Parts: sequence; C-alpha cells; structure tokens
Amino acid sequence: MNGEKFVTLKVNGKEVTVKEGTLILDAAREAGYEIPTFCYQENLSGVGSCRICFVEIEGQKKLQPSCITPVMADMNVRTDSAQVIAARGAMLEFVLTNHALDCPVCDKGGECELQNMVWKFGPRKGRFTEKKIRFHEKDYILSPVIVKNSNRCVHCMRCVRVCSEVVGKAVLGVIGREAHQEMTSFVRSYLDCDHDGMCIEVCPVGCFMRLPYRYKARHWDLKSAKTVCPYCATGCRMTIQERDGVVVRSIARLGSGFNGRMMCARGRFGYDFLNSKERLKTPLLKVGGVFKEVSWDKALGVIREKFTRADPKKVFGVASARLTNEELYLFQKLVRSVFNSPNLDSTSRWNENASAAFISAAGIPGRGTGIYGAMEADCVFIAGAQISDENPVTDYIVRYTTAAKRNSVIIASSRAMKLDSSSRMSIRHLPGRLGSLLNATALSLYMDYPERLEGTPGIDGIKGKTVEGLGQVSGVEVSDIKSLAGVLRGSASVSILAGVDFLRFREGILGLRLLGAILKTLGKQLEILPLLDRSNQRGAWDMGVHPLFGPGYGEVKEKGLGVDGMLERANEGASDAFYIIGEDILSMYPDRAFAARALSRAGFLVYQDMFMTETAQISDLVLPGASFAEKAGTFTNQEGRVQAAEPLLSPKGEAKTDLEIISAIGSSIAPGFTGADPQRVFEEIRGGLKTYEGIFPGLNDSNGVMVKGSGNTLKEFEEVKEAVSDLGKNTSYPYYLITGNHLFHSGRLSRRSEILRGLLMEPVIEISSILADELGVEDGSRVMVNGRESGAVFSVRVKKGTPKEVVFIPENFEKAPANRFFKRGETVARVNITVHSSF
Amino acid sequence: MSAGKYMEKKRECGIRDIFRRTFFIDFIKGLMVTLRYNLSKSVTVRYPDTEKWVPFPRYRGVHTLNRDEKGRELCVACELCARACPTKCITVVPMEDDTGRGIADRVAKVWKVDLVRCLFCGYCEDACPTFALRLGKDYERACTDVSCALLDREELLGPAEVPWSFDGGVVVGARFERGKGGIKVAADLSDEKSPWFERQ
Amino acid sequence: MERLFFLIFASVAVVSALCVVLFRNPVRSALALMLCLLQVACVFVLLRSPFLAVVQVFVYVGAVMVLFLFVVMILDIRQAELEAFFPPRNRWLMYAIIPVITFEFLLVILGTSFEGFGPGAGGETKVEVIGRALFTEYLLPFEVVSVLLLVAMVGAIVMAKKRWD
Amino acid sequence: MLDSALILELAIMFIKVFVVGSVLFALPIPLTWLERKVAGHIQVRLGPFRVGPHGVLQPLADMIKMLLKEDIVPEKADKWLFRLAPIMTLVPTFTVFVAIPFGDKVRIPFTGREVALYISDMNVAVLYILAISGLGIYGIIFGGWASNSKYALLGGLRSAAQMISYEVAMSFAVIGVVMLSNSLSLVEIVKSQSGGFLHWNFFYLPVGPLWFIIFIIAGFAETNRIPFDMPEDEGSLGAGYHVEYSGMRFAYYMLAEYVAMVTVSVLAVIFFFGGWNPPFNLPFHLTGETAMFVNGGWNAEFLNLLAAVIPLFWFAGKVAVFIYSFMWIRFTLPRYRYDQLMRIGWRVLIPLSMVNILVTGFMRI
Repeated sequence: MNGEKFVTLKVNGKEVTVKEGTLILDAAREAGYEIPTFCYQENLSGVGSCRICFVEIEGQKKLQPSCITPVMADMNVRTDSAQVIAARGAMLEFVLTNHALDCPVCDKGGECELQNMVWKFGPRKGRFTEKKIRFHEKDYILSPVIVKNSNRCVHCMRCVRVCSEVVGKAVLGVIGREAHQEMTSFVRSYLDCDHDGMCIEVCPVGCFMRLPYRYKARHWDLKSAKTVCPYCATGCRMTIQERDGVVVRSIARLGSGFNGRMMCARGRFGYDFLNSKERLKTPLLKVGGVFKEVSWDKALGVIREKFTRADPKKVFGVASARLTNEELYLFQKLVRSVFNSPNLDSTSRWNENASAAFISAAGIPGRGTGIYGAMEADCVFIAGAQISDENPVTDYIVRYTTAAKRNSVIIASSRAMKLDSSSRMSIRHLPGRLGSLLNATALSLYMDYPERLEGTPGIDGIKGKTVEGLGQVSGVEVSDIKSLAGVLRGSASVSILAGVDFLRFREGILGLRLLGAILKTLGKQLEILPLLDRSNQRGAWDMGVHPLFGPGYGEVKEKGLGVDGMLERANEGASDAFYIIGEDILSMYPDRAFAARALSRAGFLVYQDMFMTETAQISDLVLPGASFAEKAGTFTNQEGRVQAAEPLLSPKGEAKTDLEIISAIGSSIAPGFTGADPQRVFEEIRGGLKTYEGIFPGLNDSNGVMVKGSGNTLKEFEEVKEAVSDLGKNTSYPYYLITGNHLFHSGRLSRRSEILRGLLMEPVIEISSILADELGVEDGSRVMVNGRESGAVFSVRVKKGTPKEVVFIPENFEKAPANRFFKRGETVARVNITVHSSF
Repeated sequence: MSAGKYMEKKRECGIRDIFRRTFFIDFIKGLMVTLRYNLSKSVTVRYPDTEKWVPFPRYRGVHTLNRDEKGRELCVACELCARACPTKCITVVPMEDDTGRGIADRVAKVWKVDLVRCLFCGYCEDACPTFALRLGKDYERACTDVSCALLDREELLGPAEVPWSFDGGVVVGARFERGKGGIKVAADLSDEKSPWFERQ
Repeated sequence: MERLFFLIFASVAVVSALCVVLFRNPVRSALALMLCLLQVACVFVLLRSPFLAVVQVFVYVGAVMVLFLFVVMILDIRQAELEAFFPPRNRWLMYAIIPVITFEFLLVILGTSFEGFGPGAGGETKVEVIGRALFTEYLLPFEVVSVLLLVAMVGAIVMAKKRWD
Repeated sequence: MLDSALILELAIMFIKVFVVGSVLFALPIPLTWLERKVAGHIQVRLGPFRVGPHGVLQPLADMIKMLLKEDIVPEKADKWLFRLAPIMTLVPTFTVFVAIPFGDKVRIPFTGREVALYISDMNVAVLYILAISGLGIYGIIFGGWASNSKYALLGGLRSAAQMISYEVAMSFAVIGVVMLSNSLSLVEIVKSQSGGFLHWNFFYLPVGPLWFIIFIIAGFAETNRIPFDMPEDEGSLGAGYHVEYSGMRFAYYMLAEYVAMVTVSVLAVIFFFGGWNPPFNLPFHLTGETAMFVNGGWNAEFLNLLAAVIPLFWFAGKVAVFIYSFMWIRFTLPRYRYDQLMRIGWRVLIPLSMVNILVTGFMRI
C-alpha cells in the first residue's frame, strides 16, 4: 500500500497518471474514454479472448487488447483511431459468425451486451454465409434455475471464471476447442452447485438463462424497484422486477450496490414468495377456535381493548429483524411508550444477555465496518460463522478479494465449509467450544508477550489454564492453536468476522472480547465484523428493539425481558397480551415443546406476518403484513451499511405495511402517535439516534451509507457469566447436532418460495464423510435421526472435512423442525443416526 | 387581375348569349347532366346485402396471426410488436411449449390486441421477425359491446375469412347474416364482381 | 241554417275583434285580427259574394296581415315605444276622443236603413258584373282610389329612401 | 227539408272529400321514397334499399319513427302558437284542393248518374286558390316566431318575405292565364284548352311559355323548394323555421311541403298543360267528352267507365312529370343567395309579368 509507483501515459493525447500495473482499459476509462469489452469482467482474471477492447499503442504494429495489457510509462494509446474502429467491427462480425441470431426468442433480447455492442459498433451486415455451428437443437437444463443454450455462446469464459473465482464451485468448464468450444458442466450434467446464478448474471449473451424467468417477459415490460435482499444480513442491494403485479425476477447490477452482480441463490431466486397465493390478505380473529375474517377497524378495536386493559408488566412484544429500521423504531416506541412495557425483543433464538454481550464484544455500537475495508487486513479470522451457508455473498467477497490480495484467511468452525478451500488454515473445534479455542489463542499470545498484555481486561480468567488444556477442551490440536497465534502475531492488521454461532452457543463471547483486547494492546489494526443471519438484525439492535437497551444503545429506565423470559412468564400464566411481528417463535425457539406450551398460555396473542405460520395458527388475532417489496424504508446490514429500499407493489388484498399497522395500533390507543410515513419516521430516527445522525441513504447510493458510532458502550454486559457447556458423554446419542441456515434457505420465509423449494425440498442432514462411510450412506440416502424426545427422517448430504461427531441440520424445514431436538438451556443437542430403510 | 378584387365576368351581349339566356340553355344543360346520371347505372356496392369489398393486399385491417406451411404457429412471442406499438394495445405473454419448430419453443401464452386503442399503423407488422403477425383484410368490427374489440390468440390464429392467397382489390358476393351473436357479412370469394370504380 | 252560420261567424268575428284589442301580445292580436277578417270573408260568402270573400282573404289576410306581422316581429313594439305615440300627459286626449268616435259610430249605424242588404235574390254575384260596374259606373272613384294608392306608394318609397340616406 | 237527393249529394260530396283527403295524406309516402330514390340515382347511388324491396317501406319506417319520436316543445316557446302553427300550415294546403278539378263530369255505369271529378267548381276558383295558398305562410311565420329561437324566427321571416314577393309574380302569371282562358273557373280553364296540345296555354306563343316560366319560378319559391329554399337553409339557419320541431309536428310541415309541391304541379298542369286533356285528338272512347254520350249495353258502359278513368290518367301523368321535375331540379341546382332571390322576384319577374300582361292584352284584343 505504501511505496506504490505511479506512471504517466497518454490516452488519445490526454495525460493520465495511474498506479503501476493498471490495465490500459482502466486507465482509459479513468480518462473518460469508452472502450467496449466483452470477456472482461471486474474482479475476474483477464483472459483477453474476445479482442473487442483493442487499442492502438504508438510504436507497436499490432493492436493490443487493453483488458490484459498493463500500462507502461510514456505509452501513447489511441482508443478511437480508424484501425481500432475497423477492428472492433471486424471482431464483432467474427463473434457473430457462430452466434445464433435468435434474438426474438432469446430471454436476453433487449438487454444483451452483444446486441447493444453490434448496434453501436458493429457491422450492419455479416459476410458469413456458411452454416453456423449448432451444439444442440434444444436448450438444456443445467439446474432447477439455470438453462443453457450453447449456440449463443461467444466464448468469453466469464461463466467459467466467475464459477471458480467468485463462487468457488468450479462446476463449469470448457469442452472442445476453437469454434467448437463450449462452456458447460461436465458432460452437460446436472449442476451440483450453489445455484446462485452468477453464470447467468455475467453472461453477456443469452447462453445461460434463468429457468424460472424463462419466456416470462421482456426487460422493457418490467417495472423495477431497488431494494435490499431480505434473506441475510449481508444486505445485498438488488432490483426486483415485476410484470402485471407478479414479481418475475430479482437481479443485482453492476454499480448499483456494494455486491455488484453477486447474489446467492436465495436472493436471486427466492423472490417468488412475494407472489404466493398463501399470503394473508385480511385480518383474522379467532372466534371459538376458528379464524374469522374481520375488518381492520374491528381488529384494531380488539387490540385497543386487550392492550389497554393489560398490566404493562405483562405485555410482551417481539418484532422480527426482517422489518425496516422505521418499523422497528416505531415498534419499540409503541411497546415502550404506548404499552408502557419494557419487554421487547427482536429474535427468539438467543438470549438477550448473550446478544448484548456479543454486541458489546463485536463493537456493534461503534461505527460501521465495511467488508471491503475488513478484507484489506493481513489476516482475516473467521470464527463462529457458517459463512458459506448463512452469508454466501460475504463468502464470495472473501474469496475473490483474498485471492487477489493473497492475505491469510483463517477459519475456525466446527463444520467444514466451502470457504475452507480458500483459506490458509481451517480449524475444526467441537461445537460450543469456540470460547476455549479463543482463550487458548489468547493464552498463547499472552505467553509470548506477558508484560505487554498484563492487565488486559479479562486476562485473569485464563491465567491459570494451559494452552494444551484449553485445546483439549475445544478439540483442537495445540499446533493449530500455535500457528493461529503465530499468524495473528505476524499480521499488522487483523479482521475478525464473528458469526452468529457466538450467539447460538453463547460461549466464546468473552473469548472474542479477550482476543480483541489482546490484539489491540499488541498494536494491531483490528476490525470486528459481525456476520448476522437476519437482514436487519443490526438495524433492530440500533433501533433498540432489545430488552436491555434503548435506541442507539442508550440506557433504558427499566430493563425488560427477552423472549426467553417472556416465554417463561407466559408459561407461568403471567402474560396478558403478546404482540409478535414476523417472528415465528414456535418454529425458531430452541425448544419447540416449551415454546408451544408457553404461547398457548400467553393471554391475547396478536401475530402479524405475511403468511399463516405455525405461530400464527395458535394466535388469537392475525394481522396481514407486507413484504419487503411492498414497503419503503431503510435496512442496516451487518456492516452497518444503511440502504434505502423502495416499494414495487402494493400490499396484497387488505394487507398493510407493518409501519401502517404499528402506527394505526399506536394511534388507536394513544392519539397523536407517529404517522405511517417512512420518511418522517426516518427523520425522527435521524434526530434521535447519534448513530444515524446526518445519514441520508438514497436509492441511487450504490454503496449505502455507513452508520456512525453511537458513542454508547454496553460496558455492563462485559461481565456476563459464561461457562463452558457440558457436552457430556453419551454413547446412545453419540453425535453433536448443530443448526443454522441452509444455503438455499433462510429461516422459514424462503420456504414459501417455490423456486427455492425446487432447489431443496426435503429435510437434509449434513454429515461428515467419515461418518457416511461408517454408516454406508451417500448423498441422497435417507437416515433416521433420533433425539432424546423426537426423531425424523433426513436426506444425507456428505461433507468432507467436518469432524465425525458433528452433524448439521438446517433449521428451515417445517417437516422436521431442528428445534425439536433441543431442550431449553442446552446449546448442543445430542442425537443418534441410523440408516433409514424405506422398505 | 388585381389582387383581392373580385372581377365580375364580362357580360356578353352577342346573339348567342341572348339565345342562351332566353332559352335557359345552361339550365337545360345542367338538367341533362343530372338526367344522364339518373339514368346511368349506380356505382353503389351493395354492402352488406349482396356485395362486399375485399381490400388490396397492403390494406391494414384487423391483425392475423399466421402459421407456416406445416400449420405450426409462426409467432415466437418475442414481444417486439408490443414494443413497437405506439398505443400499447398489444399484450404478449410468452411461454414455453413444444412446438416442433426446433429451438424456438417460445410461443405466446397470451396474445391480445385491443382494437379500441389500435390505430392500424402497421408498426407491429414491421416489427415482427417471423412474419407471424400481419394486418389482415378484415375491417368489420362493429358490435354492441366492447368485447369484440378485444381479440386474443385463439381468434387471431383461426383461419382468416380472406386467405392471404386471395389478392383482394375486388368486390365479391356476400351474404348478410343476422344471428344471435350479432351481425355478420359472409363473403363468397369465388363470386368476384367488378369493383365500384369500374362500374357505370 | 244560414242564420245559424251567420251567428257563428258574426259572434266569432266580434269576439276575435275584442281579442285584437285585449291581447297584450301583438302577435296574438294579429292572429286574432286574421281570424276576424276570415269570419268577415265567411259572412261575405253568406251574402252570396264569393268574389269579395276571396279578395278579402287574398288582400287582407294573405297580404296585409303578413306585413303587419312583419312589422310587429321586426319592430318589437313595447310599452315604451307606444308611449312615444301616446305620452301620458296627452292621454286625456285619447279618453276624450273615444266617446266622440263611439257616438259618431252609433249615429251612423242607427241612421242607416238596412233594407236591401242581405243575400241578393239573384244568386251569386258574378265577377263580370263587378268588373263591369267598376269600369263603367264607378270608373271615376276607382281611378281616384288608384291614384291615391299610387301617391301613398310613392310617398312611402320616398320616405323609405330618405331614411336610407 | 233534407230530401234524399240532397242527402245523396252530401254523401257524394263527403266521399269526394274523403278520397281527395286520403290521397293527399297518403301521397307524401311514395313521394318521400321517390325523392330519395331520385336523389340517389342522380348521385349515382341507389337510394334506400334495405327496408322492403328497393326500400319501398322506408317511408313507413320513417313514419313510425316520426310517430314514436318525442314531441318536444321548447321551454321558452309560445306553447299555444307553437302547437297551432303546423296545423295552420297544413290546413290551407289541403283546402286548396276543394277547387282543383281532376277531371270532367263522368257517368257512373248503369246508374246514369253524373258525378263531377272535382269537389267544387267555383267561379272564383283561381282567386280562391291564390288566397288560400297564401294563408299557408302563417303557419311558417308563427312556427318560427313561437319557437323563440333566432334560427327559427329568421327562417320564418325569410319565408314570409319570399312568399309575399313571389305571390305578386304568381298572381300576375295567373292573371295571364285568366286572360288567355277568359275565366276564373278552373274547369273552364281546362276546358278552354281541349283539342290537342296546340290549344294548351303553354303553346299560346309567345306569351304562353313566358307565363309558364314566371308561374313555375314563383311556384318553386312559394313551395320553398330548391333553388329557393332559403327558409330552410341548413348552412345559415340550422333547419329554418322548423328547427325546434320534432316528431309529428315536424311531419306536418313536411307533409305540407309535399302537398304544396303537388298543388303547384297540379296548377301548372291545369293552367298551362290542359289539365286532363290528352295531347292529341284520340279515338273518341279514349277522351272523356265523346264517351259521355255513349249509352246502353255492356260495351258502352265499359267505354263509359274507361272514358271516366282515362282523363284521370292523363292528369296524373302530367302531374307526375312535374313532380319529377321538382325533384330533378332540386338535385341539379344550388341554392340562391337571399339577395339574388329577392332581386329575381322584384326586379325580373314582376316587370316581366307587367310587360307580358300588356302583350297578352294586345294579343287578346
């Protein structure tokens, strides 16, 4: 970064000074000249295959492809000479010799790069009269979401490069040579990949196409809206497009968000839950055990009656972390100032003390940390995250940026993941023993610099332990710990990507804090980036939807109860009214049986969501809410990036946006409550929260706006008691069950998407290859998984590199809810697995 | 002639002129003209009772969707007609279907035209890459409710009353039919008659 | 029977004559006057003078009354214009003249013997008879009346011409 | 007092009035159809063709339409006069026919009884016709005035001015005819023209044709037909005096117009073309006069009947020619301007007729 050299060259007579090693293409673009490109794709390695980007360099007889030629000092480049222009036309004519001219039936027609380029530069007439090469007569399907037509291929290889360099699957390759070259999967077989559609998005022509969007519309028919992906906290900027009120695709565009063209399968294909027929359309009131459609006035009347009569101490509110910032802010205002209750939370999966401690340890109240900034560090330490499954796009970003920068990626996880292949070191620890690993690393560092690290907060807790002892507890070799400590010691800057496993297992938060403190004391430049799994989790915390702190992490008068506490109180019968927005507690709370029992005693239960979820079915009043595509607002992703979203549709039937509903409830109880104008609410947030002061996220703001530091710290949570969980030894249930989101699913919302269900329908269990060999099962085999109180049949996915004792069941399947295997207070469930014979 | 001034025709006072005026010669000439027309054959096309005008091939009437010689739909639902339409009266929703046409399995699920908005400019015809869409020779669209102005794929794909092989530009025999569904003028293409401009 | 017809015609004539004066709308008055004149023509027919009857209709009803109507419709006679002819301060004159004229009429009617009036015994009066009488016995009065009419016409044209200039 | 002869007389009279009245009422029905057909063919069209064969039922359809149409009386109209006016136009046009002779006296077969083919032969018939037809103007003036619409009023006034202007010329032309025939009775006038077409007033050269031209021009003007249809000038007046009328009341005006057209045609035939007289001296049994005296036997009675009917056909044929001419001219000539119309009336026709009277007078001496 220092000591970079700059060179000066002339582009069309204009002097430009750029870094050494810059491509001529980038230099010319910086100078403001247009050079058409085909095979060139930002962030991918250059191949220079299409030769569209030819430029003339003084002193060189031949034209040079600018996308792979670096600049040299005192070059004189011409991008618009007659020779260059003739060459462009000739290259396009050449590309068209074998390109099937079936634009009228091609899905890409109208937004095709080749079309645009020929229109702009190309020959109006080709001289090629021979028969074109046809690879096949009919398009063939590569995956439930990808369809392929090789006749249109222009051999730019973008798909192959993106597949291996960004997605890391390398399932696409080149078959054949020269004009017969075809980019496809091995023997055109069905793809076993992330199904993220990156190959579709980068394809300049209609070679890779979306199967769900196939022959649905032309891009000019579509109405678009910029929004933010609702599935995880990576917060990908995306554009959803509808035709005749039906959302037909979501795309990510270059230049419209930090994610560029990157999106995962969920974001790119999970839009169709918006069109679901099962969406709730009217308020439903349970009368005599049966839901009856009622009017909004009636529903609001019932709410007013029940909530005003309730004891404020016995009123509970839970809002999903998928709502917008405005809605979350208004929700906490409703609960705190209208219901006068301190009891509110934004998630049902983890304890409020744990989350507060994590927030504090990960420095979330501070300013936002950009992922690209974090990736500048010498060492990237990813801990407690199932990043490839829960935050796929973060995974992509980590992969391609570290590949280019060659910095060290170290992964600590109890489960193997795709990113392992891009890492310098992958450490497998036992589930729930991440804390011991971190402590061991901290101890190792402490032993290197005992004087400098003396007095670091929390260091006393590990003083009496040994690296070996802690390593044994965590199930990690001492040498691995030592080398991890070595890499950290040798790096000038360290980024820690801390995932939600910290919250799921609760151990390790102190370790994270300790390690962070040690690294800071050692003078390392440290960035901690939380990796979260609900799209607006960070926003929910920022807005103070948490029992222990208020908006902007400010103090609250009275600390309330989190979901744990609420359910406990409800179970005791001390609940009068319960207001839940979008959080399917029943299917997400880790102990399903307890949650069901508690909610059935919860007094008057109001549930507000888009679908009739399991929790909705046991509630007393169901209010139809709106999806992200139907509301305007802002989202704050895991980095602290605030992005605005605009509505594309209007809510279905009589449904309303959650902001409107919250506002209506508020003003029905307390007249004068804030109105349902997102703009005004955001202004209120901006005025009240230091974090959001002066933030004006715009729709065209491609990178969003980073939040500022709130100035508040959550010091009091630093001393959270935390013990190493007892994994126990149980021979009848020999395997540790961990859970999380699957690559194709996020919570239960994505299960409403037909396309995503087409990608993964039945419940799966991920087991290690060693275990698979032992059991004699392979991918797709069916096994019976038994917990102490329940069991279910799963389809097997074998994962190499996972420890034998660890099995993973995604929490997304309604047929086999993972939370059935859990008991309250227990973070790692024990199960046994037997081969299920369907005969 | 000076500008802006009305010059009265100079009065002639010759013998012929006096004769002309006295015996109303001009008037009688006029009467003879009208009498000649009165006795001549009428040029009226007896539409809709017995005759009907079939327009020339370049006439732009109601849309037709055509098939190839094997009877397969030519339309590939590319939506270019809808794009080209200045009044946005065409709606195309494509779908995939096995048509046996080879790679172009794209066909129209919905192909609707709203003739109330259509101005018969023919841009859609020009835009069509497969010659599937042509403006036909049908011009009878009067009915008592707007539904007959909304034509969909099934109606347009049906055999046209005047096939493309028939050149047009002639008057043919016709039959006026009044049925439950409304009125209709059925043409008998084999019964060609002279066009009106060749009559008298 | 003839008497019956006479009574009908006469009474309608009287009533319509009253209407002429009493209607406020001049167009209706003209209509009533027309009716009155038609009744008189009918009475002429009863008196075996079809020629007179026809001439009455032709001249008075067909021509004179149309001109009256023309004037009424074009001039739009209203109260104010009438008052130009009869200023309120001169109205006593009108009230004075009316009884005088009435008295004169009564004198003439009472002083006239109506013997010899009524339908002629010799059937209808032929046109030839009238023509012969006019051009022989009453030639002078006829010519005098013609000259008078000519003078009136010339005078009217002169007056009209004056107004044009 | 009422003996059987008188009753029979009255009965015959009623029958005659009834027949004439019904024919006159029915006549516009074929005439409107004819007018449309003539218009169509002159314009190289077909005219009405869809209601009935060759559209003959079109007038019936129109009549039904007229009957069913709403009778609108404008709010600001003089309602009483508005309702009265069409009747005032209609009545005189019908009354004129009291004096029109359609034929001479005929013998009814096997009875020996003579019946005149006219309602009344009055000795002032010519004057009567002029006087009565002049009354038709009132309906138009009152209709125009009562509508309380400027278009209608202007139409009515134009009509009145036009009729008065041309009444003079028409009267002169009739005086000429009276001078030629030496009688005011129409029957006499017709009879004076018997004996071949050279005896017709039209062929009393040189004044006969001139009288006819004056008469027919004035007749066109009196009936408000093209080229003198200023009162209903669509271009400047909407529809003229009847612009506010609808339904049956409008139909009355139309009826009156057609009957007036028939009247002028009939008068032209009687005054100038020998009425029911045939143009040539035909065999005796084909002319009315000679057949009158044949008596007895089937053959004779048949000839009698023939003799009674044939003149009617001559008369009707001549009238038909005139009616066709009316239509023919309508679709040949354009409309005059109002000042042109007045100029023709006052500056051309009236001086011309005065000169013509002098010439006729000298010729008759």
